[in-house]
Amino acid sequence: MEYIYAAMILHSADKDINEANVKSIIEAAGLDADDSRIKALIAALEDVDIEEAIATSAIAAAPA
Amino acid sequence: MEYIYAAMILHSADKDINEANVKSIIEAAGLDADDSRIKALIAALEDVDIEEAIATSAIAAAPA
Amino acid sequence: MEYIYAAMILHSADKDINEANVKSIIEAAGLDADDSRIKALIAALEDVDIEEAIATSAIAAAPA
Amino acid sequence: MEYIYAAMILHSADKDINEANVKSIIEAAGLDADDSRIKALIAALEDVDIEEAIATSAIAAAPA
Amino acid sequence: MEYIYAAMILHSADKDINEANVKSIIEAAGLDADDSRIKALIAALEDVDIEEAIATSAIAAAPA
Amino acid sequence: MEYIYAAMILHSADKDINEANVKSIIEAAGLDADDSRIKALIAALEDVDIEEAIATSAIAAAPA
Amino acid sequence: MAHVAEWKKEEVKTIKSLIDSHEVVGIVDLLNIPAKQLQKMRQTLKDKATIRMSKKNLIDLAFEDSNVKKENIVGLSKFMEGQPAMVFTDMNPFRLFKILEDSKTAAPAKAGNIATDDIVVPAGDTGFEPGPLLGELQQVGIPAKIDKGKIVVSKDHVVVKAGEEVSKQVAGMLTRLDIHPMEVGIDLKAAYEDEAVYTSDVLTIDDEETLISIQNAFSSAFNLSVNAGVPTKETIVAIIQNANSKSFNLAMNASILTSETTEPLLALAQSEMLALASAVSDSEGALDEELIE
Repeated sequence: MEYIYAAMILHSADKDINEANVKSIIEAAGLDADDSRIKALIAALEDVDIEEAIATSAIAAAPA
Repeated sequence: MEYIYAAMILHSADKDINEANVKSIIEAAGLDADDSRIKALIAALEDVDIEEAIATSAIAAAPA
Repeated sequence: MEYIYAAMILHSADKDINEANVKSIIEAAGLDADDSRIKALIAALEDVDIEEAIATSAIAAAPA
Repeated sequence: MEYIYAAMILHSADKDINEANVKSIIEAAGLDADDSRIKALIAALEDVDIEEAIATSAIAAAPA
Repeated sequence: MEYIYAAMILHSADKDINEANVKSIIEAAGLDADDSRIKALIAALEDVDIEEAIATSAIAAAPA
Repeated sequence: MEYIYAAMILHSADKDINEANVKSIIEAAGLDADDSRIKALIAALEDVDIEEAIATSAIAAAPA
Repeated sequence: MAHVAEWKKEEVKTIKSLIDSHEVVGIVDLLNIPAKQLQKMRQTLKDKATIRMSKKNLIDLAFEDSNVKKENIVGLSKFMEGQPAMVFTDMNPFRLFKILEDSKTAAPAKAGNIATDDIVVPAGDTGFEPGPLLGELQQVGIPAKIDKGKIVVSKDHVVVKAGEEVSKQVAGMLTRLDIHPMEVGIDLKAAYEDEAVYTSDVLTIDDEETLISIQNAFSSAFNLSVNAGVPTKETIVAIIQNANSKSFNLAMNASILTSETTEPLLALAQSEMLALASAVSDSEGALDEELIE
């Protein structure tokens, strides 16, 4: 989830979610940044309304 | 979510979920396939039993 | 479920859910496309608000 | 929430959640780190089991 | 049950649920139509909100 | 659901669920019968024991 | 400091060296702190913090001397009140505050105490036999009666509102009822670290809020991962399930027969039929015998 959290930091700080920014956060956390995962993250988020995606529950409601 | 649906088609067709197969489905849908997203998906699916994931899913729409 | 997944790919990619598109996805998955199933799929989806159908839980809770 | 997300990155990367680490993530995100907020976060997290907090959150973590 | 199903077909096709329509469905199914039963059903349905009645059906079909 | 209801009428009337029978019910309801949907219905039902499907899906009318 | 007594000089020097050798300096008020509790607190903080009482003017002198190296430490001065004392520690000041807060204990109310929260006498059995207590309770407005040979408070009653003073009569009553509404402990008024003075309102940490923040952070990230289709090891199963559920919903709601939906759709048809049948079951002749059973 590190990459997602990195995107969330940038989102909540109103910063651009781009490769360079995600990479520097990942590295600041002491991790080796995986460029292809970062690219995949950025690509996936491109067309997404992040605010909405965050607010929409991703879990199927279990039938009681 | 296109990439995951592509994987689901392959799974339900009993085909190998690999980069080439996912890519050709994505392209057949008229989309530009993003290699990094495909790689990330394949990597994530490696340790997952799709059949089991489906079986344990409470089938229901996500509550809004 | 392959045909449904194909429709889901097209829907999430914002592409037209028509026979040609579904067929090329099914074939890209290495399956023989069954024209009549595709036609049936398209016909069934014609009057359906897909976004709503996806979000509406199809299974009610079991009565206690 | 940036500070919490910074802590979550460190947690999910299995790194020590300390002032220096949180600070470098915050700064990597292009933000001015507020020392007092970081200190408050670290102090607050000392009594909280993040793993448990996640497990008891409405969204149960996917079974590993 | 055939009579009820006949009414449901008409309802879901947005057609008028009247004696003639129910009768022709019953006969199309190769059955002898019982006029008095049809009359009774039509009369009974007059006070029923079919949509609502159907919606109270609780299904707990576990998809295998 | 019209096609499925049609199949259920035939099933409960102990009639053969074939294309011709389904078609005449659909047309008796004043609808244009879509051959591909009928074919898909028949094909789908081929491998299914309707009696069992009904019985094993825990069905119950919701308590009023 | 020509006229200053030698012991005072020594004291200032000692304080200064304590300041210089610790990251964090806090100010507390020990007035009204029972000796026993102070003893306990010192025990709790052993190895982590040192509490040192002194005279306000000597502390001020030490602050002024230290201000060269620890800029802004004189800012602590205005928080000294009552019987001021210093706390020296290398702990994060928020942590220090929390430890002090968490070690506060309940104590009986005394006449003249100001209630920090509403003081409530809860409904229930007081354990007392009928006697003069009943009248005394009623006198201060507590709804009480005799029930099964005991004095019973019939419902929760606020005897002192937050911010109000506890009267002698009420204080005595609360003590007899074994209600200890006051919190006794050391208040950290302010703490200094690294040129900053933190006041108690800043230092307050809400555990519940921390927990909620973590959970929100996790849910938000989880939702984003699943809804945007960014697979991670924590979310891939949910992503599959989400895709499957949505597809299943579509097939069911559009009545599309597939390997997974044929049986549930048949069952649904039957279930709907039964539901509709039950809606018309009061009308004679509307149902066939099979359904009436």
